[in-house]
Amino acid sequence: MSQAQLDQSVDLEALRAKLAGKQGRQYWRSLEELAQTPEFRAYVDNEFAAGAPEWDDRFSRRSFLQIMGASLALAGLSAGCTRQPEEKIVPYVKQPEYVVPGKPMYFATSDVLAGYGRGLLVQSNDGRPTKIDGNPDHPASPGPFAPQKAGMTFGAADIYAIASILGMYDPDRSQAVKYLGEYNTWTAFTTVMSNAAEKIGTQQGQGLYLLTETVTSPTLIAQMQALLAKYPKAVWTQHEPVNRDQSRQGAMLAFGEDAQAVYHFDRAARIVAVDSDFVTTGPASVRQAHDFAAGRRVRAGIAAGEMNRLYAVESTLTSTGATADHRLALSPAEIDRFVRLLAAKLGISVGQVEPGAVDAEFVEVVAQDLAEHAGRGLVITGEGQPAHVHALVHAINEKLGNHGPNRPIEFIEPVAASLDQGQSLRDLVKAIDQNLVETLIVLGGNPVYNAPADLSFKAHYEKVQTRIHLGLYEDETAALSHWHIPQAHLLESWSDARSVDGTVGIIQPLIAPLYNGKTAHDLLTVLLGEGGRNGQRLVQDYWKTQISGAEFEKAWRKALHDGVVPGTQRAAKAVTAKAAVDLPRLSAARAANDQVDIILRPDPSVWDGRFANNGWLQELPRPITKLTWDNALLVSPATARDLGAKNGDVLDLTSGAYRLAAPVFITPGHADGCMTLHLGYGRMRAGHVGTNVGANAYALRQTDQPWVVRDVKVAHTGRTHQLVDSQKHHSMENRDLVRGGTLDEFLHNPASIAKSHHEDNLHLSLYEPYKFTGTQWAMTIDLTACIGCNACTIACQSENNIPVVGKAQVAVGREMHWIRVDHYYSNDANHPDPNQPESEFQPVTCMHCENAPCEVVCPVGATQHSDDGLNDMVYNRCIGTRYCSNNCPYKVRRFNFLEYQRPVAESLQLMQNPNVTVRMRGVMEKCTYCVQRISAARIGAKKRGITDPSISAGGDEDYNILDGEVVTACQAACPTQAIIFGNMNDPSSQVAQSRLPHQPHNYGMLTELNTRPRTTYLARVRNVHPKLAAATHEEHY
Amino acid sequence: MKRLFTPYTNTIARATALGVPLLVLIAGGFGRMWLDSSYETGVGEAIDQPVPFSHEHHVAGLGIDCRFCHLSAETSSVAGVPATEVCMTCHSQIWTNAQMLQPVRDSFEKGQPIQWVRVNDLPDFVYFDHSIHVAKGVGCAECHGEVHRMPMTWKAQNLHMTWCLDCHRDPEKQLRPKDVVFSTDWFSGARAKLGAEIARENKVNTKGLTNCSTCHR
Amino acid sequence: MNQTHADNAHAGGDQAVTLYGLLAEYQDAEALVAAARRCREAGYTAMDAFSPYPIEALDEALGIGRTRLPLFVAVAAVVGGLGGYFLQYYTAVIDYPWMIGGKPLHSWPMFLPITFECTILVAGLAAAVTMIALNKLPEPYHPLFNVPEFERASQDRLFLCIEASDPKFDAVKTSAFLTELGAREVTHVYP
Amino acid sequence: MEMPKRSRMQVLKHGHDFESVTHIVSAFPLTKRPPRGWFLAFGAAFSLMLVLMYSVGVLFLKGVGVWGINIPVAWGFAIINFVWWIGIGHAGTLISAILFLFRQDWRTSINRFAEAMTLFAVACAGLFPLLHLGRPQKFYYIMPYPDTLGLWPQWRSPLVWDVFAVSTYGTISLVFWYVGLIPDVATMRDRASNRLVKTIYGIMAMGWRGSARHWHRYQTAYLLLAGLATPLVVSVHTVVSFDFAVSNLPGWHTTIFPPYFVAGAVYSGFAMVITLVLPVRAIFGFKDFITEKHMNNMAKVMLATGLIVAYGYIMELFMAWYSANPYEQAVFFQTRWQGPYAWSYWSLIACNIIIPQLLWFRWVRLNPYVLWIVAIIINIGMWLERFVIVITSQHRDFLPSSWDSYWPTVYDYTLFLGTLGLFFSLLFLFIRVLPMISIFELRELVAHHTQEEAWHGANTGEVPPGTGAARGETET
Repeated sequence: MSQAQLDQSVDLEALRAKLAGKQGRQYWRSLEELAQTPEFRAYVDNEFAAGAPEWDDRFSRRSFLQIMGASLALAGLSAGCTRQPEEKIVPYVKQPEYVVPGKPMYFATSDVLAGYGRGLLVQSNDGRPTKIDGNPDHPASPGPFAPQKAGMTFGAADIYAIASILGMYDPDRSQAVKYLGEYNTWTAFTTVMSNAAEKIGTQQGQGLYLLTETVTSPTLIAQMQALLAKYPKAVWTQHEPVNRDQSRQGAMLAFGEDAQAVYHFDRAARIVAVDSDFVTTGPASVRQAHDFAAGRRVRAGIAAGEMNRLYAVESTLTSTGATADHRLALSPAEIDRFVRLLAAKLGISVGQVEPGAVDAEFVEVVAQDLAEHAGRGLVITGEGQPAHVHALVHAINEKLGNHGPNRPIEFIEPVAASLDQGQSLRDLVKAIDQNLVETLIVLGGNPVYNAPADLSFKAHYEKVQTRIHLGLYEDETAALSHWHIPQAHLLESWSDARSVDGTVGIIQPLIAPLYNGKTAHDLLTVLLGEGGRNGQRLVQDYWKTQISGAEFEKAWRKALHDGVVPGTQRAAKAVTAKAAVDLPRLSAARAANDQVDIILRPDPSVWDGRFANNGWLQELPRPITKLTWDNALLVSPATARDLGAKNGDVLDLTSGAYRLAAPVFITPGHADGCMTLHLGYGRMRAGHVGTNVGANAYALRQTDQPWVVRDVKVAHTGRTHQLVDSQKHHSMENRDLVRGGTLDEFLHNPASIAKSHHEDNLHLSLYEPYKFTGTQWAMTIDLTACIGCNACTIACQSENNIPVVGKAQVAVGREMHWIRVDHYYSNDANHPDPNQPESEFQPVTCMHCENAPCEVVCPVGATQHSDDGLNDMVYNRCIGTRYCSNNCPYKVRRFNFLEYQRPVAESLQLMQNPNVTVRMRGVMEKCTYCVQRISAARIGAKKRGITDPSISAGGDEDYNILDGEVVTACQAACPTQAIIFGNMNDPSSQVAQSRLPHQPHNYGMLTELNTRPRTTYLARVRNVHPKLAAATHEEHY
Repeated sequence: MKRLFTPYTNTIARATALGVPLLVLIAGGFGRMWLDSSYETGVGEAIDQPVPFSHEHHVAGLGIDCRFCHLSAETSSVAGVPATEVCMTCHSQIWTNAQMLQPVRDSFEKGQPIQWVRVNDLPDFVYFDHSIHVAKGVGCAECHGEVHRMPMTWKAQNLHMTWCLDCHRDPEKQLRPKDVVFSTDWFSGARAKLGAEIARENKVNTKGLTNCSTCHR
Repeated sequence: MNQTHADNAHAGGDQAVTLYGLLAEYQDAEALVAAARRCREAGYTAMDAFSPYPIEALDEALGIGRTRLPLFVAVAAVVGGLGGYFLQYYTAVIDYPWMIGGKPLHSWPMFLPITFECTILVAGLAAAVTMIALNKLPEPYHPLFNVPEFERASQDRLFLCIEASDPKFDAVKTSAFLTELGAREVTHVYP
Repeated sequence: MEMPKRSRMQVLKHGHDFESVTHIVSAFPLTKRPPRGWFLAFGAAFSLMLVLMYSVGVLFLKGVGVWGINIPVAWGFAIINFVWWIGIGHAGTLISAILFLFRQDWRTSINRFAEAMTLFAVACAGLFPLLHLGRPQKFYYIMPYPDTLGLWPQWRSPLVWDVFAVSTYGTISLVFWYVGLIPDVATMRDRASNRLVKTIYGIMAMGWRGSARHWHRYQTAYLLLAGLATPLVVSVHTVVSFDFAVSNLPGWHTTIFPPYFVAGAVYSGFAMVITLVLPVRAIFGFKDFITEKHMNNMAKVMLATGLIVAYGYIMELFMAWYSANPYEQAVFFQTRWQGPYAWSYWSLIACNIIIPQLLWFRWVRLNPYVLWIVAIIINIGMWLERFVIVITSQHRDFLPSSWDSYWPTVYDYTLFLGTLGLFFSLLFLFIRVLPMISIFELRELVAHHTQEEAWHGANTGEVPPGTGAARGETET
């Protein structure tokens, strides 16, 4: 039976049998080699025939001659001896005194996700923002655990924050005021509005409706209140596709009042995540991941109690589940049951609950473990769970004393206005039906696209007399509006925003609006009849009212500099749960074989769809599936077999009146009897990148079941859709790439968990090994900490001008990411079921091998070693033999097969990092350890060195770079500090401390090839509960 | 029948047999020389500028220091080309209605920058940092030549990689005392000896100076 | 013989000066070799034989010594080999030392293939060039080409030529001698 | 016709004299107007060559991305074709040089043709290292020359060795071929009637006149060239095999490669010679010069080299198993045997090992039609061998996460077909203007025969010298 058939068949029995044969940990074989399916070939073929969007391949008769010419002309041989084209120097007319040409500057500001602010530190080169990092002073984007000895400190950030730089420069952004689809002017709009305002004023705002997304900006709220005071009858509706309605109702149920939980994972010894992807989803995820990782820094000499333990119970495999020490995959209904069982075990009255499909032992162990760590436990549930589950979880935490000051969970007044957004949108629609809505002003957001299907918002919106839309794009809503006003990007705006804990971050512009966009503030000033007040004044004036006049100037400047306004976080709030929660009866399990629950979740790349036109995010491989440029129905192998569905089969989903067709992607680890579909795709008017990508999950979404659509009928359409993933094979083939073991094993013998299969790790060579003296760069990646969130990949893409190549090119295996996060499925004695394997993440980037195989085979010396241990890549010397890639065992080299960097738009050129060469067609590229940052630091250190007495003239080096002076882009972005970089010859450096011999569980990948990689890994440690571990646990990857 | 070849064809035949390879060699040699010639490199060619700015006049004549206009030479990778403002500091007082300065005044009034033509143009994949060279004692003149003799500015060196390497391999000959780094007419008979001292003083160390990543990123 | 008269006429009298030599054609290889040997014994030195294919026996018969060609080739081989190795050594160790794959600058085992190729290349070219040079080629014109029959020397006929420059040469006697050695025909060759 | 065995197994049929062999061989290049067949053949080949130009044009305008290559399969058809063509280019010099050193007189009537084939094959092969570059306009970076960058080639790279090996091989083969041609060109000069043609041949002949002194040096030089070319042939494919053997990729990193690449090269080379010579022999009436003996011997050489190649395959497998190296074993026992490209591996085994065993049978060796088909199959098999080596090894190497697959595009195929066009265009031109068989060496054979006859009396099937019988065949 051929590999192909073996991979394609979903015969679990066969797989179980296979696995039964082997003892120890086996890595799981991928279900399908995408490449072997005929439709793939068809796809690729016609991509090449018809021409992918990246490069048109159809030739006119004239170009035929041109081609024949080219074949004779041997493409510009004379290039070697011709002068460069004349270049212009354009200096300032008046140079701002703080600007030093060629030196980057950093500004603190904030961006907003789901309404909540997160701190940013934006790098600006000669007035162009070029790179985004987290602001370490901001609670939502924490910096390193240990303060750096020297150098600039960056905070962590998530992919949305980092990629928002591309969002700002996006040439598809709407660039002009439009009225009825025709170009118009802001002044025209303001005059019209002010006239309208008068009329509205006479009727006290009767008929004026405003629709915003979740708002936490104090300034905007103040403006709104002013507006509502001026027009008492005006109505303010809020709609955010990803809101906190469920949590809110949960809190109501539990405490009788709304309260918002703030989680301190660093205080928790035991964590139970009930369908909550707290490490990568939501505006607080970076903070949460950071705190979570603080409890998992497994280093030599830690005590047993110093590592937290995470139990994850979820339907769809998320980063949290993949990171968990124990994971249980349950369908939504079963999750409800699990929580009840857990509550019951902890002595909370939930009535009679049958264990059903839930593993009783698991519940038992979790309950006991939580009880043992009462007050240091944290049970968290996600927005996707119904209110009563939230309530139960609150009850459990209360019972265990996990609430309260300095406990893992603290409650505060909700940061955003406490209202049921579902209800408020329903009210708006009702009002439209009653013809009450004369003017509807949509301040940001895209309700026509992302309102639940059952409201048929599109139809209603069109009934409104005057429709005004403020948005970044001419999107679905803009298309149906009378007035469309281009919105200024947050990096172009003055504003402010509260983070999840209430802390206010000031938002300041880094560049004048590229497309003269306007902010919500601007628009409101018009309504308030105070037009022309600029954003800065507005925000400043608001804060004058908050900070007493005397030290305002100082405070204001400090707030701008730090990016946060001190002391603005919400005060803690005491809550007590009611004795009992009245629970609905448990919903029945799966009704019929052709019916499944569809789980809707914000997408790990495009969120609720607002990032759909962001090429970086579209091409970013999704954390588990490694899928790019699509969403899909994620389904477990078993359920896929029940439904007779293969990867790419398009299924027809029907839930009452609502239908949707979407392709299937088989994902081991997903709960049976349900499928997951991510929001944010199927955009009709997103832009060149995001339009017509994937299936629009909002078409199934309903106000009464926003996150889980029950009993959806499934039918085959017979069609298939090409799904493209950047990693085709998720089995480790029993190779010791990712190594690890349990905490017990680590404590007992740290080295054992990093042991290699191959005893022959001797470094045999014909030659004397090279002596690496002085500064020697090295990187360590902590596999225990990695949560697979992809922040490193996006940060690298932004820092190193890495191109987006498009779906067709990814399909043929030409993605360009310099650092990728490999994902493997694994089974072991504890997880024998190939339907429910464990997951491993492994970030892979250039290893900067001391014996680099790539260097030896390059005929022109385009890649060679530098004295500080870098594997240099010289693009302008490369002739593109691609031999280096063949000889790279880690396959981290990337090749410009086509002209990927062809400037599509001037704005995108502005975005590029001036310190990194833009690669031309036909050259190889790869991770450089951010050599541009190293060079900058070295030059600085050399200048210091001249006067530094500790450096002698005859010494080995004339500089001394301190630990922390060089921070790679990936390292800076990583929320869990899984990436450590520095000079390994400096014994006090973090990286030296993270290598052998200090960390016995440090290992290099494929060292049996004698490559001597500089990038090494800390083996993954799982804090397994002894009761859930198999009796004999001989770890053997 | 008529004979196919006449006696002198032998001479021709042998001449070609020897001559052709010879010619190829010679042509190659000339080709190589041409690459270094100023025809190819443009060394010594005065370049037209929107304003006929004379370094000769400002440096030799008025003795203005390089850093007065090229502000960031000591602090940043780029030396910086002066903002119109800087020109106007003087030219708002003197030569206020000189015709040749009209573009400067226009620029200042309209806020439109002057578009100078780059004289020393390194390829985009080469990253040169002025500050470190200045700090280590490499004088401006080492690369920019005797600017005080240039009525119109021209390229003083061919800027070939080989030329960069010469200095990166053995910098001492190009080093000079701190006080004369910005002087373009400084001369010393004993540079070799002097250079060695300065190298010690500034802790010049050639380790890694010929690594690719020192100049290419 | 009328052929010869024609030549005299065209040469215009004073033949001793302008005559290049006498060309005798022979039936087969054996006859040619025998004739050559006899001429040599008779003391002729400035003579050569012409055949459409190599005839080893002629070397001995005409007293052709061993050629110096192999020597040239040997020298060329050595020069090529050393040159190839030096090129690599100089560029990789002296001119611009690169740290490649943790290997030493002078990683000689990896220099050998090119050294070998250079040896062969130079030696091979030398073999061909010296052969041509020693044979004084190219020489598109040669007096013998004036003899119409001679064009069959490259096809199926065998010739022996005694040059006028030979001290023992005498147009009449030599011609007679060649004929008595079994020549089918003896032709006067003029430049 | 019925003939006693001995005469059947001659390298040259009896009854030929100098004139007859000269005439038969030189006839076609000297005919005023070649038959329509030649024009058709050449036209077909040339139009294929236009396909090559188009494919190359697209390549230069768009970049190597028009091919199916990716990461991890960064080398595709370009390298496969390169190795295949180079391999084919081995028979010529082998036949001329090695067989010459071993004094195998049966080389005589095929060496000229085989050498020409070598040159054209190398010309095709030489294209690919250039075309497969991401930036072909910078190919000269590989050459050592004093540039303005102060940079040199990186001598440890097998690709640089390749450049030297292939260019040396090309040059020496050309020289060898030309030296061999000189006396024959002289013959053409003297036989041609058209003055222009005469002059051209005359220039090429450099005034060769068959002087005994010249012959003496000539033969020494030829012998030395043969002596030099012999190790060269071996070295070239050894170096080509280094491209793979020196890397660390499982399936490439194998010490058996040099010998079995060389054997494979000879294997495919002879296969190609047979593929081309058999039709030529029939069309141009060279049956007397290229006899059953040639077919027999060439077939035997193929059989022998084929067995060496088979040994190579088996050794690879054995070492993979014996080394217990998981990556090696994965490549051979999973990827190649069961992987998505298993079909290529098994058909390669069929083409290169199983089918050629037919050559054990004498009738197969002597039956031109069967022999021809076997040769074609071997050509295909050898191409598949390179496909297996290049593609299967790359598409699944150390990290399963980077495993991917390779599917050639239309531009991969056109490039391959195009080079076939180039090859045959050159071949047909050669046939048209130069003697396909070394005439003066045929004369040597004739001379030896006449001696033989002198010693053991008259022979069967004798034809009086110079009579029409031999010439008559040229009309066919």
